[in-house]
Amino acid sequence: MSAEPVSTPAAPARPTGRFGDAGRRVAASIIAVLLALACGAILIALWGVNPVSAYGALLNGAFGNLNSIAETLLRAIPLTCTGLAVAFAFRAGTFNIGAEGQLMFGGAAAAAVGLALPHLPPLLLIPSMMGSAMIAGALWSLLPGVLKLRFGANELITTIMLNYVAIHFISFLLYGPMQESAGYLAQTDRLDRATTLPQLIERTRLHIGFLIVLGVVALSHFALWHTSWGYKLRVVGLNARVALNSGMAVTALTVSAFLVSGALAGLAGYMEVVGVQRRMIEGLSPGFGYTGIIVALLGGTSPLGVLAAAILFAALQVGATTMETAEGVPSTLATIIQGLVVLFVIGRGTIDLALRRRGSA
Amino acid sequence: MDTILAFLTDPVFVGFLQATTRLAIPILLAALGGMFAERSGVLNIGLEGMMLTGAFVGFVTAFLTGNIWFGVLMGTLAGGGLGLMLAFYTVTLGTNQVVAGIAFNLLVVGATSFGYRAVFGMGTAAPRVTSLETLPIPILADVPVLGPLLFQQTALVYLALLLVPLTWVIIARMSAGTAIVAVGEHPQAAETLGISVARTRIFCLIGSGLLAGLGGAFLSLSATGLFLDNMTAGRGYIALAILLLGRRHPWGILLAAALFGGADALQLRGQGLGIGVPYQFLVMLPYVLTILVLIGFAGKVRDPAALGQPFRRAKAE
Amino acid sequence: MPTLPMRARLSGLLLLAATSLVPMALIQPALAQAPLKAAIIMPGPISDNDFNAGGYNGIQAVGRELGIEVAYSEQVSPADAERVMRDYASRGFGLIYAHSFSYGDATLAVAEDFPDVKFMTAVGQNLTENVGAYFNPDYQGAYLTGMLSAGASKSGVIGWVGGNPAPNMLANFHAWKAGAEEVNPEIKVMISWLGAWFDPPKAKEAAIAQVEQGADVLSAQSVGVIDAAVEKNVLVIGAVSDQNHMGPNSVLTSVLWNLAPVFVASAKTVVDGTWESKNWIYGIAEDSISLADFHGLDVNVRPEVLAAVEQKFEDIKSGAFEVPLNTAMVQ
Amino acid sequence: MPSPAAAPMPALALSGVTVRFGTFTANDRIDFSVGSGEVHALLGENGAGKTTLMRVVAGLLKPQDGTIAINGTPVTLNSPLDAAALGIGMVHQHFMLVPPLSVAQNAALGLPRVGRFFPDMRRVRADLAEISERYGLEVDPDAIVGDLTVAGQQRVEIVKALYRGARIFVLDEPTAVLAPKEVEGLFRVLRMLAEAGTAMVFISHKLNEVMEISNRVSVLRQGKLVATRATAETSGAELARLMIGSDFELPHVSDTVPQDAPVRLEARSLAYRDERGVPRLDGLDLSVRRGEIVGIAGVDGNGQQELAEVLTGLRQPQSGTLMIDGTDVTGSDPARRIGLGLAHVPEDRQRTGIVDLSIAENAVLETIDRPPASRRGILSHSAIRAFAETLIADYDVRCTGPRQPITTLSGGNQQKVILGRALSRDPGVIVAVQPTRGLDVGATAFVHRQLLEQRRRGAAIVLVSTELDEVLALSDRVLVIYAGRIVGELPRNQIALDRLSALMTGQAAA
Repeated sequence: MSAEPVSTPAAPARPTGRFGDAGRRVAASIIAVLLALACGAILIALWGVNPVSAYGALLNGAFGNLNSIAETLLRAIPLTCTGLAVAFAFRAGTFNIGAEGQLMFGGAAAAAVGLALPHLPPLLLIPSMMGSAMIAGALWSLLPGVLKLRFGANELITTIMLNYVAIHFISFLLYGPMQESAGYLAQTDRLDRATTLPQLIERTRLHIGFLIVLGVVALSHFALWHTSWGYKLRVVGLNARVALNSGMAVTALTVSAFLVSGALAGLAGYMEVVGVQRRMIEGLSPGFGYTGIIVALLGGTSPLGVLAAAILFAALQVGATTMETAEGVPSTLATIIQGLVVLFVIGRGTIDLALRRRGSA
Repeated sequence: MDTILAFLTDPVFVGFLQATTRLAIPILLAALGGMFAERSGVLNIGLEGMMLTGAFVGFVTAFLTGNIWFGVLMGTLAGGGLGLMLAFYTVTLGTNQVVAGIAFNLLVVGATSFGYRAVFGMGTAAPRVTSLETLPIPILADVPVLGPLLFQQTALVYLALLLVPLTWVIIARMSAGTAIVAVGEHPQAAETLGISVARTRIFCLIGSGLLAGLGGAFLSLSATGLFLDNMTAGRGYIALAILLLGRRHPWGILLAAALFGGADALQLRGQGLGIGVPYQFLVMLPYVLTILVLIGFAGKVRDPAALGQPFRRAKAE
Repeated sequence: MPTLPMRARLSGLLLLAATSLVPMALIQPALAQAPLKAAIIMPGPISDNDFNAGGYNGIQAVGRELGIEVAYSEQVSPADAERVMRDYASRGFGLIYAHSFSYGDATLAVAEDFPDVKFMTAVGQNLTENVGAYFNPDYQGAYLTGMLSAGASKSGVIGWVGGNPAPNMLANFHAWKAGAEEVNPEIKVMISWLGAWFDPPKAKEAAIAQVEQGADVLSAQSVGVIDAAVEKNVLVIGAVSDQNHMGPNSVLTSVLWNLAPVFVASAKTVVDGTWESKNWIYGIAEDSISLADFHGLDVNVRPEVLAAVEQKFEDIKSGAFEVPLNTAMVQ
Repeated sequence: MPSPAAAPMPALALSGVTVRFGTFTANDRIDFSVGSGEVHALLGENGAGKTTLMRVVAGLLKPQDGTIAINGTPVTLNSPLDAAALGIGMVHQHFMLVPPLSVAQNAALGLPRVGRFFPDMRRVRADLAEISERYGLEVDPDAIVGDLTVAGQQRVEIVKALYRGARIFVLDEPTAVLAPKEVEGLFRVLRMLAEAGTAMVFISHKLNEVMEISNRVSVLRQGKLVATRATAETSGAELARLMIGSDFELPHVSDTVPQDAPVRLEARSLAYRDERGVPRLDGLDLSVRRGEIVGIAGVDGNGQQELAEVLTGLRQPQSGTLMIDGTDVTGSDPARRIGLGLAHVPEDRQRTGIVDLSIAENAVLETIDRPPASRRGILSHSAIRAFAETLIADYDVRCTGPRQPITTLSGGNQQKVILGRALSRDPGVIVAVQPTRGLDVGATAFVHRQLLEQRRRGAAIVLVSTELDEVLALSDRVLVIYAGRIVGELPRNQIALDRLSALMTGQAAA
């Protein structure tokens, strides 16, 4: 009715705090996934493979047996962490596209501590590795935070640029001061058994890091919905002026969101280092930080939603490699399907639009 | 005087200048594209995907038809097509502009990789096309500094460089340009004056895609003669920073892109000299420099007032 | 998404010691004689005309010559390697080639859980009962092309461009440099890293920068360098396959990798039941590393250097000369 | 209602225009006309329906009933473009100008006749210069709009409308953004326009300006047109009475504030300049005792909003001191002031009062860090819900429950939540700004009762409002703010409307 733009305070996707929406959102997400799979089926058919058998392989690869389920959940660990990282930033009204770099710093810090203090009892060592990873990620995320608050530099741009700096700097560390004692590969020495996390399911790679992540999801859920900090964070993200008017320390809250976001990305780095690689390596992340953005959105920027979305994407990625090996369909199809899922989710408005058009015609 | 001239015409320095331009051009084109989108109020994170689309379609077309310029054309148009799709999301549906852009980028990474295998099969022989050749412009090419920068390049570089004044004319001198600025700054005002905000933004995003697509085609058809998965390697994201650095103005963008290209050309030459700095710090140079300049400029660059905000048309009820 | 596509080349280092320590594997005939299936996983795209293409050709040769089912997975990141190998192992593949040194840890972990599956890894730091290693020392070829490069260079400056300083890259560079210095002790050798495995436009620029700083012979260790050589009209050394078709007047020769002999030989032993865990080094002596045809470009090389290269080739083959292996970091 | 001196064929004529929002009637059968060369003022308090009527004329709102005629021809206005095409030029309070563009570019924006591709800017500039000169408008066609003063931008709006062929001007509170000197300049221009035969609707609630500039004046009250007068035949006093309503009565509040009641809020010499360096508060003094309501009366834009924001800590004054219950809070942030018992009922509900969450979550915005809403940082949802339920019951919020999103409530119910949130923590000092803006009669009365209840409880209340009847009904003392200064103080038993009007419009010294 008015000429005012439909404006939300900050750019991020408008997270709503209402449970009433949740049901509809879940339904919409499921429809989006089905539509994306349908598009994928067309591509598979064009490739000359029977989509049913291809998707059968995908499903089998993701959930077919205990090991594939374990693999899917293992892949969901870093995706959940980076998804949460982006979600917290979203909630506070900022963008964190820098999770990739924060993850690398987290991984490097965890490995450094693990290698420096190998004789610490595991009960001390594991938390200090995890802690240092989270602190390293948080510190790296503080940089764009400070640049934004102090200089007004757009965090969207600085986090992207800082990812490159991070990747090259870590490369320097891994070819330089942190390189394995053998001196060959861009990786640290292998971490001692004592530093790594015990297996969760025998004869699979799934480690108790998954339980930790479940705990982090629960904690995030609790923090966001059951603490005054989370409440204030949401208010700042929705309307910073109201927050200020209500006596909230907006700057401190924004900084805290950057820190938490970075710490969660750092945690993803820790999980990959101790749970998968058992050392810090150059190519630690195949884009977890970027996929985290999509995971956060698909999960409606709520921790439980992020967990669900992370498992979905993990299943797609894990299943796709099986689909490739078993049916010869390129695994990049999974990337296409992931992109399409998001486009169908945010394209929900198309249906409204079509109805509106029909209504006005 | 003679020594200065000798330096300015020294082959190494001349090569540095030429390389600066070559390295700057794809980013320049994408940033010019981003300028249209952002001036009209739409944040275009999809530049990366548009470039990759342009690189892929351009290469495939050139390879299949044997006509490189047809490839350039099709790559450009394909980028524009992606711009139209992004416009459907961000303008028509009013979705979050960053999220839509990132989703398209993801889709394009998968789609080009898949498409490449679909077109060329699962073989090891990477097909190539003969990339464009350098075409020095007589007389002008011999001018110190400017000659190597501007006049000892491929035809596509000349085209790209011509687009700078052209976009400037559009933005600063044409009715369309003022309309774009109006839409980005005060959409309600534009709408009351008879300018369609939606149509303007859609056209800007298409233009954005055309330019970024051309930038991508430059990578696969002028800078090299091949396509590899994800070969844009983040240049579309860098373009966003260059765009900001250039204050969303064609000449500013030209300077900012030259700065970035120059830093990159410099670090590649620094490596060859073996100056004893770990190479990673040299590789970082363009990014760090961009952040530093960005900080220096931050606060002085004002975003278009309506940037990032979807617009809903006011209608009499 | 700006991810760094991870490509790594194989390296077979610290192998001899490991090999001698490994006891003879117990060879037991497989129970149900299902036909062998072999798979390879690779870090980059098979269309790279380079390292990954080499692996792909190797596994295809296995399929062709032994008539068995083969499969491959490309662009497998280190985070995915273990899973993909587990996937193959659990689906009845009896022989798996892990074609990147970043897969070393993953291979060992999977091998532990699948004792009946044979693994061939590109990095042989640790061999176990069912993990062997293969290595094709392309640095042997690099030594020869280093000699050729120095012999062809008129400016006395030659340049080498690579992605990241991985050990096989360093081995290649040092051998190339040593070869060049054997011919011309005064030679100046430039080196540039891209900080990325795949960025052809940047690789081309790095090469152009070297040419403009005086280099007139290049070693192409990254996609895009040959394009620069063609454009700048200098000579260039190709890698993996005969890359002369990319620049008939520029690609002096290429260090050919042929992984087929080592892949076929190792697969054969698995079929026979005679496979043993060891390091399979197939270099010049085994015809796995060789130099491609000059396509007439040898006129650019001083004749005495050509003769020396030929002699050196024979010496390496016979074992009279051992190319020094050096993987020290260069700055 | 007789409409004297109306031209036989008015340039713009509305008859029977009715606009309803749900059950609320914003414009009730309005008849209104303006002739060529005439300035017809539309006077009324906020919420009287002036803006709604203006939006109808601008083509932004379609009336449910009634007709609009231009030069005698009935027209339908579907969009602002239709209105512009028919020669209606709007001068909005928030200018429809693009700051980074030049004056000429703004004027030519979207006009096909200046060139579809390359606008003939030389001609545009010449035309603008000619128009500027004709009306004495002092506009440089090459100036960048963003660099101009507010008054300069307003002149650009007028020149732009003229250039685009406007013959009927609708000026929405054009003086609200101007300094007194600038107002004179505007009036000179309006007179010139009138001489040239332009019809003008002048919307305002400033009596003196209306008296000075208009030929006729129509008064709106609660959506109805209550009177149209020839300006020469009326007086400020009559218009004020018409605006406020003849049924206006001073409420009978028997008790008075004891002279020895402690001062709870004290401001000394507050000075505040905005970003452009314009003084908005100019050495303002204010003190409020326990159990006292101090009303701040004044014409919009005389520093009320800045005063409220300085009191609540959203802005920091350049000089002056501020004490709450004897504690110096100068320079402290809103959180500290809230901790000391300050409550704020903000002016702009949508932008500064509520956030797109549930009613319950909005109810605890300011108390979230304290029990019972949270203990040691952990929220107690049951306590929050219980609190919200009490608030809903106590303040009669019409809703489905505490979980209902607040944005789905009516303005009145949103205001009740805000009020309940602020008052339920028994604040010592309350700053209420336009607390009943946009509310219906019932909700207004409710808000008033609540404020009086807080007064009885012992709170010190600053009531900032442009609604005179509200200020008069509730205040123990009325302070008149003009140009950022308190220019007069009237105890409740000495309030005379004429005197108040004179003070408010700067026509009388204290």
